[in-house]
Amino acid sequence: MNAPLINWYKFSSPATFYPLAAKLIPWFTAATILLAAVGLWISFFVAPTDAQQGEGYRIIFVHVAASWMSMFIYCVMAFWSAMCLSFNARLSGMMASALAPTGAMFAFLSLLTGSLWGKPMWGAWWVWDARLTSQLILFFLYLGFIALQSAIDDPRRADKAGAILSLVGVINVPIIYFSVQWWNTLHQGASVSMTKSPSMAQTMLWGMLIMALAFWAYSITMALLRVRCIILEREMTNEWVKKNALE
Amino acid sequence: MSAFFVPFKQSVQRDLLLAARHKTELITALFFFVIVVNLLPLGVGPDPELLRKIAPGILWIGALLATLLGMQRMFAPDHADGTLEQMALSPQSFTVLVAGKITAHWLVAGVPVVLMAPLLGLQFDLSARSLWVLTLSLLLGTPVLSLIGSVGAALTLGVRGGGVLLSLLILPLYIPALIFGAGAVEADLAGLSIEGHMSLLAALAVLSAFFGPWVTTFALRIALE
Amino acid sequence: MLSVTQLTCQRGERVLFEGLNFELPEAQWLHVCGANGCGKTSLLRILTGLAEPVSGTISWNGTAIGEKREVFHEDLLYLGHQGALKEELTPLENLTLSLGMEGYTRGPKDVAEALHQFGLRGREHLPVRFLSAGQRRRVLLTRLLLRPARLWILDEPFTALDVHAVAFLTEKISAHLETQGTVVLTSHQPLTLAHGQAITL
Amino acid sequence: MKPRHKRMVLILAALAVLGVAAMLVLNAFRSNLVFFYTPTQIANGEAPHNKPFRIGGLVKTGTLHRDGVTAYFTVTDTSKDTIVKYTGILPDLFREGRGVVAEGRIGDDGQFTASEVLAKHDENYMPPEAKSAVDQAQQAMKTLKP
Amino acid sequence: MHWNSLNDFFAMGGYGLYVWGSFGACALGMLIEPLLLRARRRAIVARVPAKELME
Repeated sequence: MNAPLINWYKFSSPATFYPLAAKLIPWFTAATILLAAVGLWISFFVAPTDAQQGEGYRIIFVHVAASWMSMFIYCVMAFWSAMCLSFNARLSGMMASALAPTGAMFAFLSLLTGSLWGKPMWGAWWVWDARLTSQLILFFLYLGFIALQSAIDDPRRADKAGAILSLVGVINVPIIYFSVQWWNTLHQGASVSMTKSPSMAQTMLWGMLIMALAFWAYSITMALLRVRCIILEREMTNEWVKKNALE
Repeated sequence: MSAFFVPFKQSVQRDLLLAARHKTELITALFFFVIVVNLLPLGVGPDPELLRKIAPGILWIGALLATLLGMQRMFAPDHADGTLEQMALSPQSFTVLVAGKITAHWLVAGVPVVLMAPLLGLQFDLSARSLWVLTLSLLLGTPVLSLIGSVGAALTLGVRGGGVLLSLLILPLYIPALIFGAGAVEADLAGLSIEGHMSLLAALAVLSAFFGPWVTTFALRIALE
Repeated sequence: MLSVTQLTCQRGERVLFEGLNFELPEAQWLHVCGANGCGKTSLLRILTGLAEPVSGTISWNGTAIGEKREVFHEDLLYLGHQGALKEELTPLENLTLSLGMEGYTRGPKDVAEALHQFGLRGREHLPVRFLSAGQRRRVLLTRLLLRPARLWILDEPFTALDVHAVAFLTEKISAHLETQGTVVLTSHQPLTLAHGQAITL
Repeated sequence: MKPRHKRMVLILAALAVLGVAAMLVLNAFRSNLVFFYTPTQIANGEAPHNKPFRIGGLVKTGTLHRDGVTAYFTVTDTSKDTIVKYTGILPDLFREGRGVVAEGRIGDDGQFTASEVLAKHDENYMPPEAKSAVDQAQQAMKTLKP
Repeated sequence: MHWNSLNDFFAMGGYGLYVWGSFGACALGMLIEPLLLRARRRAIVARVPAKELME
């Protein structure tokens, strides 16, 4: 057999992934701190004041990053779920459940920071805009995934059931998004549409991208930390855990 | 073809017979629908103009909740007494048997709601044309509700707090059906073409009719393990 | 022929059995023995394909059971702990419906005849909720007479049965073996049947 | 049926289902579910001929006049205008300077005859498309003027 | 650097509450999550030797 295939299978075993994750975590932690520091510096000291929104626009540095991550993490979760169902690999299911809480937190932060931006800019904490509504539903989908997994005792069944749910969800997310958009358009429109993009200054864009990268590194760190916890919880009786993992 | 229709018919007939022995369950969904739809005007006041405007939404949400009511019992009794195991081990296709059960749920919970909706629509002063659109949209939409709900029912089978969990899982997935269904009636009230909404609702129905039983069967096999 | 290789079963964190091997040719039966909670039911469910083993393979006549599931199910009759009976239906309705879902049509006369054989004369039209535990068990076992299958997998078939019913069932099992059938069963009482193997978990 | 044949049938059925669903979605788009045309698009000849469609924008201030039960007003996205003819009762929320969506068709005389006029439910709001159309038009004017 | 004073920086041109609220919420969430995970890990590690002693 060819070597890469064997390697792949080797790393997809929890026993090998556990120490690998331990090696990766410091790097991603460092990346998170570094990128967040640069991102914060740009967002408060380098990026100029926005002509229309004054200083209030600085919220988008965290808001956009959180929104991107919440959507991206759901897609990654669905990917691992597909892996879990098609290859019956234990690690894939663990990865999916390790990602969910971080994704849910970002979905919540995106809603929270969004409404903190909406109040001064739109004059309302919440409008039934397509973006807002579908983001809220994404948050519910995360909650459903977490609730389903925590309600099932058998971890193998929890993994598979969660995998089905997240795959059904990922097919539905675009449908929900477009349906909400159409629904919104037939009635009164939101007073401000998110689609009007302010032509963004270069530094603002950089700040946003670096912030997004920081959130990205943070999510990976959290997923690795959590997957290590999950591996320990599930494989506590195995010999390798007793020998190696709990030094 | 008979490999499909015979077990399908058997499965539908069986569930209908069981439903006929549980008449209260049959009536509960319908009664719930009538009550919920009639409570809302009491909450928002009797202004006919306002009521006509919110009628599509109210009727659709009422239908949605009424079909949700019996959803958890779609597989739970069969799971509890071992019938589901026997179905999974049947030489007939499990997916077809499951499709039969979903159809039976629709016939018991969905169809009465569809038939009752125009009557309730009269209370909201909808025109004859809008009543037709309402009935048609529910006729296309309630199967979608049963099909998506069956996935949730299978996933939460035998799980702690299944009922609440089921609502949390599937209500977000119901949103497109709700929007296009109520949207069709609203479009008709506004004098617009309903074709777009109906097409999308039909697309949802076709997709869920094909993939719904399949995903449900998959989830049921996991639940039986 | 039912053959099992290197079967391992795990429930939660506990390994129930590991590396289980056996071969069960035609006209033979297997007695699965063991204390409560040692994995008898789990083994039976794995043999039917309902549950997935952690590792190992099961094949029926040389084909893995998951491969041609419907062909295997044609040959398989599994009766579990649970009755698979609907309380509100009569024994006659219950059996007709469950046979129907498996693709077998039996007239009410045949079904009633089989119920009589199991000593349920006069109970055919009584809803199951009025029957005793032993009678319910008999209704379930009546399926052995109505549904042709070459492999019987029976989980505690003798539970709640009286002496007559036990004798009748034993007779039916040996008749099944004589017609080149195969039986896997769990039971706590010793059985007087020829051509048997036993495994203890 | 052999398992392989069965799988083929299933795959074909799945493709057929996806095809039907895609057709229905496309049909929904074609039947003009959401979008309305702006006066600029109509002026550019993008609007369909002899087929009903929706037009959206603002009612130009001072252009509404009535001729019996027939009302004439101008819908604008501030760069181009379209005159709309409508026979019937205008909705209560119909105001000059506010957002409006009208459904109708362009006749042989080149005039837009509306069969339905919809005012926005909330006076303070404007449909996002109309707003962005207005914004775009203003942007275009700005870049053109100096 | 376009902040004239520290006060100016915290006021954020009148949007202080909203801007600092957003950044604060994110910082809070992103600090609590690793702490929760550390607690979770400690709980597991504490449980394992106890289990081994029992067996």
